[in-house]
Amino acid sequence: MTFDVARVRADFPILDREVNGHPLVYLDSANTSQKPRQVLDAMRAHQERYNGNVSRSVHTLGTESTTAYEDARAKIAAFIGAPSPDEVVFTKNSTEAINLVAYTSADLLQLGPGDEIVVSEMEHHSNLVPWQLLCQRTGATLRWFGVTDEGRLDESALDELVNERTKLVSVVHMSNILGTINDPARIVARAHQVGALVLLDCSQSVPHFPVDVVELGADFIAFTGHKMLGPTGIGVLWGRAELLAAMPPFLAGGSTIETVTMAGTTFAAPPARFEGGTPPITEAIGLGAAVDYLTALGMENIHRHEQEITTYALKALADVPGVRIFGPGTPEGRGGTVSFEVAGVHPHDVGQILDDLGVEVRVGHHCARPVCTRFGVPAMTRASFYLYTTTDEIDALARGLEQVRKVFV
Amino acid sequence: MTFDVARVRADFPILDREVNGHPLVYLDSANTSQKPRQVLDAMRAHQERYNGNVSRSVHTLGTESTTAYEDARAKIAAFIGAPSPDEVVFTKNSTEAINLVAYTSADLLQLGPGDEIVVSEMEHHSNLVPWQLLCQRTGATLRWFGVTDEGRLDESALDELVNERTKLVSVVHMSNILGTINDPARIVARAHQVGALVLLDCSQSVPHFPVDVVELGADFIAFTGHKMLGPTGIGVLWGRAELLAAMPPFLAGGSTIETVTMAGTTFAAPPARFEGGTPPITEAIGLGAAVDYLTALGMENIHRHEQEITTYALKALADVPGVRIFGPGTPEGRGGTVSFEVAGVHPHDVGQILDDLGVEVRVGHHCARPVCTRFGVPAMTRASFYLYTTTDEIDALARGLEQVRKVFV
Amino acid sequence: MIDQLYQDIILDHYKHPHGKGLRAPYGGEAHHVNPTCGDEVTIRVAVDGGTLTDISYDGMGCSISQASASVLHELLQGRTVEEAAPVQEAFVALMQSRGQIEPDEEVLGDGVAFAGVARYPARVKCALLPWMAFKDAAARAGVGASPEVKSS
Amino acid sequence: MIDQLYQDIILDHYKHPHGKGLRAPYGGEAHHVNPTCGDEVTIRVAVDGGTLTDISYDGMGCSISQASASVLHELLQGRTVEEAAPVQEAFVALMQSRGQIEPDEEVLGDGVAFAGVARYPARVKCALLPWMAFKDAAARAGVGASPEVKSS
Ligand SMILES: Cc1ncc(COP(=O)(O)O)c(C=O)c1O
Ligand SMILES: Cc1ncc(COP(=O)(O)O)c(C=O)c1O
Repeated sequence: MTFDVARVRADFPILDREVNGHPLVYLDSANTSQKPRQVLDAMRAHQERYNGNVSRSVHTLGTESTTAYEDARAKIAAFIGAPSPDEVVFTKNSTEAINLVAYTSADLLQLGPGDEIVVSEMEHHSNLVPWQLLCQRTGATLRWFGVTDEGRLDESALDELVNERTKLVSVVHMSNILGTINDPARIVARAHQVGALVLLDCSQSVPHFPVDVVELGADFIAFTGHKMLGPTGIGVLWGRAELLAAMPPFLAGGSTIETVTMAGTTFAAPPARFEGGTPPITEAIGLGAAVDYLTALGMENIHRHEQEITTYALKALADVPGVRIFGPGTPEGRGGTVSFEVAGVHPHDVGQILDDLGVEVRVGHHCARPVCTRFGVPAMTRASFYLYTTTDEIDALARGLEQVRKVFV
Repeated sequence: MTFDVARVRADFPILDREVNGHPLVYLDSANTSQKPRQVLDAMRAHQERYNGNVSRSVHTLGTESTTAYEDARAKIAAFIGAPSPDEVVFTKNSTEAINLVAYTSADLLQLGPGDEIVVSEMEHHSNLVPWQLLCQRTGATLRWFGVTDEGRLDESALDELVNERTKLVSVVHMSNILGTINDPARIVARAHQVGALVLLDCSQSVPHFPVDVVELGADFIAFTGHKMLGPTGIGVLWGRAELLAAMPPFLAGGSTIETVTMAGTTFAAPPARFEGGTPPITEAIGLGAAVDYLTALGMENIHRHEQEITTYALKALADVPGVRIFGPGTPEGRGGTVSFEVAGVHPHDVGQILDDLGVEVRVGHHCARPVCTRFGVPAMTRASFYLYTTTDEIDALARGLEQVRKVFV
Repeated sequence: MIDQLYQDIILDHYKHPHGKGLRAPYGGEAHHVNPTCGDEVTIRVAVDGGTLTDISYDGMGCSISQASASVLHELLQGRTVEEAAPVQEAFVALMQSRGQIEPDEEVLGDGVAFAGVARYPARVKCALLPWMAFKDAAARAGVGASPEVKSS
Repeated sequence: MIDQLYQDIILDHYKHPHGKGLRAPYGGEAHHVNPTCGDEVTIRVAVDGGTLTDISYDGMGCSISQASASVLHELLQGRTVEEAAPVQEAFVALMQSRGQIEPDEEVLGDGVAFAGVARYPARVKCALLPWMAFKDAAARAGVGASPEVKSS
């Protein structure tokens, strides 16, 4: 199958829109992706035809809704190669998924002073701050991998950093700011050697290339629906069955229980144990439809398309005078997320001029301020691509940057 | 304005559907409500025309999305009489909202052994289990109001139950199983007299009648979008500004921060401090549209309509032989949620026969198992009403119950 | 359609349950709860020389779960552990078939009446509740029951 | 439209900021951060007998926040605290007007060039950043600045 980007684009209503009199050039998919009609239709069908609360009713609407919700879980499990749908916990986003592990691991890992948690300097705040707070609560110590000048994870001190005291390692699979794709194999091996668990923040990987949890060898992964053609309000924690079974409840309430008396409660098996209250039902169904859409196109094909776009973009950006790219300068081991600076122009101003031309990029610290600090800048400009991105759009970006230079340099 | 239920019904696409060959009679709105076209259209418009992540972009899509998200917050603040939109924290549901307070209050209230938390026997599990777990974590003691034979909160021991040791009282505003509407005035007064905070679980009240947080005098209220014509995946914690300002972050990550280094993080002001990661953006916009819809009809009018339906239903049910109603038998101080038993028939079987006739009621313990225990039954059958409920639908319920008796009695 | 669910055999077992009540002696006991509806069942298993000499039970629940316990009693009481295994397996498979399996009356006896239940996903749990509890009770009595019964 | 935002006055102040650099002595200092973009500004205020004798600042940020600091310096330096208050108020009101206010050049001087910024909600924070920091610094210098500047 050849990847037909025009046909893909036809599925995304928003791509017909104009911004400031120019056709929309949406280069901010690492922030949130756009959504195809198929996903919106699946959600609307639920809301208009069989909306009911799940797991609580014997009636037809409730049963249909529950079936669709659980089917979505099964689809997502299959999408990431999870051995069982029961290993898929629905959350509201990646951030909740990571916090779920951070809060419950105090208990699960019996954390205390002397224990260590390892992250990296490349983390999104959502995979950094929960661990900082966990360390504050338990007295454990936070340590981290550095980042090389090329924007790669510095694994040179792996054996020292991940050691007998390490209880959990949580690192990003693909950086949302540098675009780096980390190969977690060595880290996973070392962590398991010393008996530590591994969480991979797959918020940027699961949307963009094939991810198989068994191959990764991780203990947990987290990802989020809105970055993979799904709606806002839905995320996923995948965890190995025996770990989930050993974890206490987190957001407790309706649906998480086995039996309740005023004096005490026993809890349901995973995943119900972790899905307190009415879950994001329509949103899970929407994410299931997104996974169907991605699967039909083929994650390999999507990845190949993005690699082509990235190759083209890296070259186009390098050709603009004054542009410096942060992170890997070639498409090897990186995805379609490219951060850069325009010499002498603040990213806010870069972004504003581009927006005036309909080109939507993100500017700021991208919720990864330590990376900005690492590269000595207060902020970066970031263009990020997805299955609907075209080379024409990259050209529009490059033209926009010339305009930026005209105004400011 | 007279309340035109037929016109209201025309806004709800699902009400045209058939179930098992009969017109849908949806009597499960206390579980989750149906959604009008206006809400679905507002969400679809966001997804198709101006989807972008919030608070993170200078681009046009991001700005439009942020404006709509914050406008929704302002609408909801106005809807509940909150002094400021910044007192409205978006969560994924009531359960998260209550857990947010339960987790942060360990710190906020410096809880320890000897301290007491007070709930009631009438609580939904989502307003019971988080407090049980909080007490387990901190060594505080959980105490509770009982329920009278009439299904009312037993406040006879108020002064003993809420005392100098009490740090927080969390009770339901309207019971999701008995339909009882509690007047929290005495409890609030007593709690504040002894320096305790009050959380009201308004999951069943905010959707059905006017609620004003200032009038209630509570410190926190929690409610949930899907029960008030909004989508799944969105809930609200309202809290007094100075309390929110004093609370530590809970689900930490992107957006909750002020500045981040690897060594430590400072946090943003509320509500951002509590909205970790990408929030349910489309869902908040949908809830804003739901509030517009409710406001346009008038909460007083909705309440009046439901009171009429409830009066009619209480009478219709009383006329079916073998039916016993749990909770207040007259419409005074109760809402349109009526639980009952059919002598000799298990609720599961009642619900199944009704469903065969297109009548959707909920059966089970309704996430309020202690109430079932209190009334000595394993489960109840519940019919619950909303602005779209008609007397014809009540008649269908009564006819269905005759059929239940034919099969089983 | 509803008549498929509430077949006379099921209503009969519900109204006139076989072998109901908890009896001693027994080798293993298990108490199971359906968390969504609060239904409960307690099952006791007595084993003697590889034979299930008594299966006694009690509980609160809907017609489906009560009738299922009665049928379980009828099908497995007095059988050897080896004979019981394929019956259990067949019942679980029937319940998880979403209505796609034609049940074998030779194996399942009155259990065939539950074929209609498989078409009601919300009620499958009701039908399986006693069988899950039986599996645990048998294991506690030292006779590991074979088929994997999914509890969620 | 974008020319409304990047008016020559703003670009001028950005490229040639007035009074930039941190100076001593000072009575109060404040450091503010825009959490979404990482922009930072530090402002120092020196007060003598009710007069703002020096307003010095430094920081990293976009053209809007940098120019805003420069304009703030120009407008308030050397004024009395009483004179400064209405200027602050007018600037904040302008920024929160969503483009609905016609600014008064008598009061705001070069600040009128920020009228266009008010139409870009995402940039209003940039323009207000130095003014919020100034408010805190002035308070720490013992001269409570008046208008409520919303920080979110
Ligand atoms: C009284 C009450 N509290 C809390 C909840 C929990 O709401 P949610 O499931 O949306 O978290 C519900 C409804 O399920 C309820 O009725
Ligand atoms: C690498 C990474 N981790 C975590 C997150 C947080 O995801 P969410 O905002 O959906 O919680 C993001 C995106 O914002 C991300 O890019």
